[in-house]
Amino acid sequence: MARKRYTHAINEALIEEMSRDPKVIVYGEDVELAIMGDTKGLLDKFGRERIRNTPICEATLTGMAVGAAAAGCRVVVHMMFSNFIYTGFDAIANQMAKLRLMTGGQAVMPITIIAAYGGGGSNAAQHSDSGYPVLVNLGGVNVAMPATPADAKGLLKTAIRGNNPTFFMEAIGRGGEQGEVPDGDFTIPFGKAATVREGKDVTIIAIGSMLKPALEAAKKLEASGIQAEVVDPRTLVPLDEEALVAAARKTGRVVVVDEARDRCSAASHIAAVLVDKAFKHLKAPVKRVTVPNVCMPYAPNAERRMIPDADRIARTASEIASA
Amino acid sequence: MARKRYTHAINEALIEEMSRDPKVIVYGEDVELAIMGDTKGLLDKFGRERIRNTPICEATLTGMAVGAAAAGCRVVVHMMFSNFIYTGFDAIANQMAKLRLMTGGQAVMPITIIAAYGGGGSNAAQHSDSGYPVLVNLGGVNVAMPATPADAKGLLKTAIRGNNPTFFMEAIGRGGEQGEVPDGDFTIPFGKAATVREGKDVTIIAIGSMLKPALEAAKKLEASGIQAEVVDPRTLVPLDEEALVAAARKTGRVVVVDEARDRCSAASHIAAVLVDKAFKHLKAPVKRVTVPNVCMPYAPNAERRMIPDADRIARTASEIASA
Amino acid sequence: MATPEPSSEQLLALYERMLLIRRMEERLRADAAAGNLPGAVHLYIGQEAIATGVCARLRETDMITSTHRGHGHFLAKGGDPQAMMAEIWGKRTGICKGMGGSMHVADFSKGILGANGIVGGGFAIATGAALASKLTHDERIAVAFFGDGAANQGVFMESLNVSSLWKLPLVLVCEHNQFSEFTPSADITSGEIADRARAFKIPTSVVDGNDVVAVWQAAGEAVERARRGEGPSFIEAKTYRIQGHLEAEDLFLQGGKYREKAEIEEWRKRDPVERVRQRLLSSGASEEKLKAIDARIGATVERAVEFAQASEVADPELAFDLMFVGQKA
Amino acid sequence: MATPEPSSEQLLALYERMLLIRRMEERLRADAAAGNLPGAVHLYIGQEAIATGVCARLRETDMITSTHRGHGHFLAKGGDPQAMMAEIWGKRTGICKGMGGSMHVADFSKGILGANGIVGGGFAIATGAALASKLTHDERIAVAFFGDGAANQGVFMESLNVSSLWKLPLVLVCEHNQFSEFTPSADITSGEIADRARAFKIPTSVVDGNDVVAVWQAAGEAVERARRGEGPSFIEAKTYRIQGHLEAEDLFLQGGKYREKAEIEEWRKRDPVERVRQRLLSSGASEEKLKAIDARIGATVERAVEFAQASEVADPELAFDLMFVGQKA
Ligand SMILES: Cc1ncc(C[n+]2csc(CCOP(=O)(O)OP(=O)(O)O)c2C)c(N)n1
Ligand SMILES: Cc1ncc(C[n+]2csc(CCOP(=O)(O)OP(=O)(O)O)c2C)c(N)n1
Ligand SMILES: [Mg+2]
Ligand SMILES: [Mg+2]
Repeated sequence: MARKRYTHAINEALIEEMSRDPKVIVYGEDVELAIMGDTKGLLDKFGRERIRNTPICEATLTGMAVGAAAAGCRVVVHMMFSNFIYTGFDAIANQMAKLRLMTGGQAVMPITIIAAYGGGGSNAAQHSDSGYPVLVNLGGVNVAMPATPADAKGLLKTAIRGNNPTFFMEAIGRGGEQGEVPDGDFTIPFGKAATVREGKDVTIIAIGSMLKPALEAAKKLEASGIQAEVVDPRTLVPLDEEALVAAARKTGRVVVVDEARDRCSAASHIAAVLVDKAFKHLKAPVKRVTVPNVCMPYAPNAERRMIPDADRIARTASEIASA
Repeated sequence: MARKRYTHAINEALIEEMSRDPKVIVYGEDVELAIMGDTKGLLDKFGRERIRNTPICEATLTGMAVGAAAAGCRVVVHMMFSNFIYTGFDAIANQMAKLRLMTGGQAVMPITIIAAYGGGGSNAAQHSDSGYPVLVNLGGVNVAMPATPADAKGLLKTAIRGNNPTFFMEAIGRGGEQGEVPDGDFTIPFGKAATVREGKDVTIIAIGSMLKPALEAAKKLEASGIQAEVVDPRTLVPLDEEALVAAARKTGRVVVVDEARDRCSAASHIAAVLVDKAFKHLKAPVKRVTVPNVCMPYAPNAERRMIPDADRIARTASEIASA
Repeated sequence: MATPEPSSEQLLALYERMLLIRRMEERLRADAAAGNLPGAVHLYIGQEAIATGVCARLRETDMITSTHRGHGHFLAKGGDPQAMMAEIWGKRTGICKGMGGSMHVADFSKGILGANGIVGGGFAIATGAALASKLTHDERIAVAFFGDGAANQGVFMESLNVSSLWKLPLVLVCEHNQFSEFTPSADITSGEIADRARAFKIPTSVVDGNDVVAVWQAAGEAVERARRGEGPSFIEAKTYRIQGHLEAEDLFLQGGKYREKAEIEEWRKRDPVERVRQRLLSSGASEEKLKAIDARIGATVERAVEFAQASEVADPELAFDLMFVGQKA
Repeated sequence: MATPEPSSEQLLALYERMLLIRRMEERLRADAAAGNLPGAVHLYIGQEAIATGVCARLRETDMITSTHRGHGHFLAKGGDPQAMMAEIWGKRTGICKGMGGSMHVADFSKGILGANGIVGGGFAIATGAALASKLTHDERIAVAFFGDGAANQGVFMESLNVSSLWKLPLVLVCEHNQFSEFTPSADITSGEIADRARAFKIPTSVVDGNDVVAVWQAAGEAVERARRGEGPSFIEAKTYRIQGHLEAEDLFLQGGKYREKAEIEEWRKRDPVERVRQRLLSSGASEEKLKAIDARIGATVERAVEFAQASEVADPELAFDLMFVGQKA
C-alpha cells in the first residue's frame, strides 16, 4: 500500500500495461506532453510508435480504434473531456457498440477509451458533462467509474487487458486526490460493486465522483444518529444488480447519487432496477440526487448549485430515513 | 376527422406549416424524392430554395440547423434513421442542447429534427436503434414520440411552431398505419400525456411505437378479466410527470413499455420517477418491457424476440396485476 | 508507368470472380423480388470490375472495409458464397450467424472487416487497421472501398490527413457510380473528389471503373506503394449503378424519377463483365472455356441458395452472447 | 489586385481596436495569474490583426462564429468590453449572465454567435447562418474564425463542400498560429490547409496574419464576393500564439516543452499592434494622438474591470429558465 494521486494511479496502470504487453498503444490529442496529466512520461518510455499525438478529429479517433483493435492492437484512446465523446459518437454508437453482434461475434475489440467527466472547475457546459448515461444505453460498451486511486488503477488494468470496448471515466474533480493504492500488479473485476461503508438505516449508492460527497454525507448523518451504508457500483456496464438489490433490501431506504443529468441518468436506471427487484423490501421512495436537467453553468456559485454535495445527499437521506 | 396514414399526416403537417410560414425550410439527404415518404411533394410546392437535398454529412446538417435558426429560419432537418443522430451528435449534444444556456438565453433555436426509429424491418443494428434515450439525457432538446397519425400531425406542428430544438421521432413500423386525424389546423401541446384507455387494475405506460402492442395487450388482459389503463406520455421532454404519477396512483401497478434498449431507457427514467413520487401508492414492482441490452439482430425471428409485443406486455401486466 | 498487363490466366481469374459476383446478385435480385429475403439488398451490378481488380492485388491477410453495397467486396476478397447467401437469408449458418444481413457481411479470417450500414463508416476502421499493420510490422495493408457520396463525409478528410501524416499502408478506393441514393453526385459534390486526396499530398489515380484491367493496374501500384511503407494512395474508379439504389426502389420513389432509362442503357453497353469476356475471346480464349466457367458459377450459385434455404433460422438467444467477449449482455 | 489601402482614419480605427483587444487581454492575464478568474482563459495576444482586419469589413448585421480563443473576435465585432469582462468574472451582468464564461462570450444582437469550446464547432453554425442569409435575401454574410488545428476536423471539409455547392455568403478565416495546444501544427497537418479549400473550388488567399492591412485587404475582397452572392472564400492568416495555449499552461506542462523561447522572441518582433503603430507614425500620425488612444483604452479597460468586480455573481436559479424558451428545465 502507498498513498497516490488518482491521476498518478492511472499513469502507473498505463505504464505497467504497456510494459506488460507490446501490443498496447495509446493515442489522442496531446497525450505526448500529457495535457490531462495521466499520460505523462509514456512517450519517453515507449516512443512515438506506440504513443501518438493525433490531429483533432474525434470521429476518426474512435473509429480508428475499432480497426486497430480488429487488426491486433490493444488500443487506448484518450478523449480528454467526456463532451468530446459526443464528437466521436458515431463510431462509438454505430460501430464499436454493434460490430461484434453484427459480425456474428467475429469482431474482437480490446479498446479502452479514457475521458474526464464532471464539473467543478468553471469549464462551462462544453467541458463539464458527465457523458456516460448515453454510453450505458448503447449496450455494447462497458463503462467503468473509478472513484478512488486504487479503483482507478485496478479498473484501468482490467479494461486494458480485457477484450471488450470499455469507457474509463475519469472523475475530473478527483485527479489530485490521494488514496491508498495496493502495491504490485492487481486488477479489479468489472461488475462487482464495493460496499465502502456499513450502515443499517439508509443506503447511499454513489457513482464515481459522487463517492466522496456521499461518504462526507454519511459522516454528517452519523452525527444525527443515522447509520448510512455507502455502496459504489464501480462499473455501470456491467452493473452489479445483485449487490445493489441486496444493499437496498438491507435498509429498505435508498438514495442514488450521480453527477449526470437526471433524466435517463444511471441513477434513474438503478432506481428502476430497485423498484423492480427489491420492491417488497423498500420502505421509502428511492431518491435520486443528481445534476438537474440543465447543462453546467460557468459561474462557480451556479456550478455548486447543480453538482450534488454532501449537504444535499445528507438532507435527502435523512428525509427518507425518517419516512 | 378523416382516416390517414401516419406518414401522410406528417407530410400534411410539413405542407401546412411551410405554407403558413415562409421562414420554414426543410433539408436532409434525399428529401426531394422523399426516401422516407414524409417529405413527398414538398419540392414541387415550395421549390429548391426551401427544400434541399444535402450531401451526406450529418455532423454538418445538425450544426447548420443551429446557425440557420440563429439567423432567422425555422429549420426542419430530416435525419432519416435515428442511428444517424449519432453521426450528427456533436452539434446536437454540444451546441444545440447547450447554446441557449451558454449564451445567457440569447440563442433561440426553432429546430425540428425528424428521425425514424425502431426495428421490425430486418434493417439490422445500424438502422434499427431507438436512439432517443441519449437525447432525453441531454437536457436541452425536446423529444416528441407520436404514436398515432393524429399525434404525428399535431405534435409536428407544435414542434415547427415552437422556439426550441425538438426531436420528432417517427415510429418506423407505424408509417403505413391508418388513424383518424382531425380536419383543419390543430396542434398538440408538449408535456401532456394522453390516457388512451381507461382501466382500474393495471397501468400500462406505452411510449411511441409501443402504444399499439400495449392496446392489443389490454384487449388480451380484458379477456382474462384484467382492466388495463393505457397511458401515452406523447413527449419525453417535457415529461408529464403529474399525469404519469396520477396514473400510477390510480392502479398502483405499472408496466412501462419502451422500444429502446433497457439500460438508461425512457422506461427506466419513468419507473424512477414513479418510485420517487408515487411510492406510497405502488402495490407491485414497476415493470419495464423494453428491448434487451443488445443491438438489433437482422434475422426476423431474432428481431421479434427483442421487440416488445402484446404477449410480453400482457404477460408482464398480469404478473403484477395478481402480485 | 509501364504497369504490366494481366496474364491470360489472371484475366480469366478476374473474369470468373466478376461473373460470380454478377450471378450471385442476379439471384439475390430475383429472390428479393420474390420476397424471399428479409431485408433490403443494395446491388453492385455494373461495378464488379472495381472490387475484383483491387482485391486481385491483395493477400488473404490484407484487410478491407466495405459499404452497404458490399456483396462484391466480400466475394472479391474471397468470402464464401454459401455463407454470404445464408446470411442474407437470415440463417444461423450465415457468415454472421444471421445477425448482420446484407449490409454487414464480414469474414475477419479473410481480412473482410465488414460491409457497413453507415456511409463513411469504413474510413476510420481501415485507417486504424492500417495503423495496426504498421505497428505490427507485418506487411498487411488495408483498403477502404467507399462511394462518391461517402466522400462528402468529413471523416473522409480526417482519414486522408491521418494516413498521409503517418504514412499508413492504406488504399482508398472511391467507387464513383454517379449517385447517392436518388441524388446525382454533381448536386452534392463540389469539385473533383480526387483533388481532396491531392490536397493531402496523397498519390492519386482516376480510372475507368468498368475496365477491370485499368483498375487492376492502378491498384497494383497503390498496393505496392503501401507495402513498401510509402503511405496511402487514392483511386477513383468511375462507374455507374445499373440497379436501383436498393431493390424495390420504385416502392420508395412512388413515381418519382432521378435518371433516364436511356442513360442506364448507355452504361449497359460498357458492362464490365461483358468487356472482359470480349477481351478474353479476342485474346484467344475459347468459347468452351468460358462456357465451362459460366456453368461452374451457375452451380456455385445454386449450391449457395440451396444451402441458405436448407439452413435453420438464426438463434435469437445467441445475440446475448455476441455483444461482448465472455460477458452476457 | 488593386485593393485600396486603408485611409489613415481607418488605420487609426484598426489600431485602436487592436490595442483594446491587447490591453483587455493583458489585464485578463494579470487577473488569471492573480487567481481572480474562475475559469481558464485562452489569450489571443499576437493575433489581434486577424479579427480586427476582418471585422472592420463587416456590418453589424453580419455574423461571426468564434473559437475557444474568442475575446479578440468578440471585441473586434463590437462586443462590449464591460459585458465581456463581467462574463469572464462569472457575474450576472456578463454578456451571457455568467453562464458561459470566456469560452462562450457571445452577443447575438451584434452578430456574434459565440466563442465555442468545441474545436471546429463554428464551421457548421456559420454555414447555417450563411444559408439563412441567402434565404432571407438580406445582404448579411457569415464569417467563421477557426484555428489551424480545427482545420483537421472533418466538419471543415463538410462546410467547404456545402458552402461551395450552395454559393453561400461565407468567409472562412483560418488563424494559423503554428500550434494546436502543445502540438506543432506540422505534426498533425498534412499538406497546405489552403489546398483543402482549393479542392472545393473556393477562392483562397494566404496572408501575413500579423499585418492588419494585408488581412483587411484580403477580407475586403472575400466579403464583397460573399455579398455579391458569388459564394464562399477562404483566407489563411499566418500568425503565432505568443502566450501559452491557456494561462497557467506551465501547470499542465509540468516541465514539458513544445517550443523554444527564442522562437517566441522572434515573433514578438513582428508584433501586429506595434507594426500598425509604426506605420501610423511613419505616415504622420502624432505621438500625442496615439498617446490619447492609449489613455482612452486604458480607461476603458479599467472601467470594465471595475464593472466586473462591482457586479453580483451569477443567479444560479436562472439556469432553469435559460435551457428553453418559455419552458422550465
Ligand atoms: C451516416 C449515414 N447517412 C445516410 C445513410 C443513408 N444512405 C445509405 S446509402 C446512401 C448513399 C450512399 O452513396 P454512395 O456513398 O455514393 O454509395 P452508393 O450507394 O452509390 O454505392 C445514403 C445516403 C447511411 N446509411 N448512413
Ligand atoms: C472537439 C474538441 N476536441 C478537443 C478539444 C481540446 N482543445 C481545445 S483547444 C485545442 C487546440 C486547438 O488548436 P487550434 O484550432 O489551432 O486553435 P488555437 O488554440 O491554436 O487558437 C484542443 C485540441 C476541444 N476543445 N474540442
Ligand atoms: Mg454513389
Ligand atoms: Mg492553432
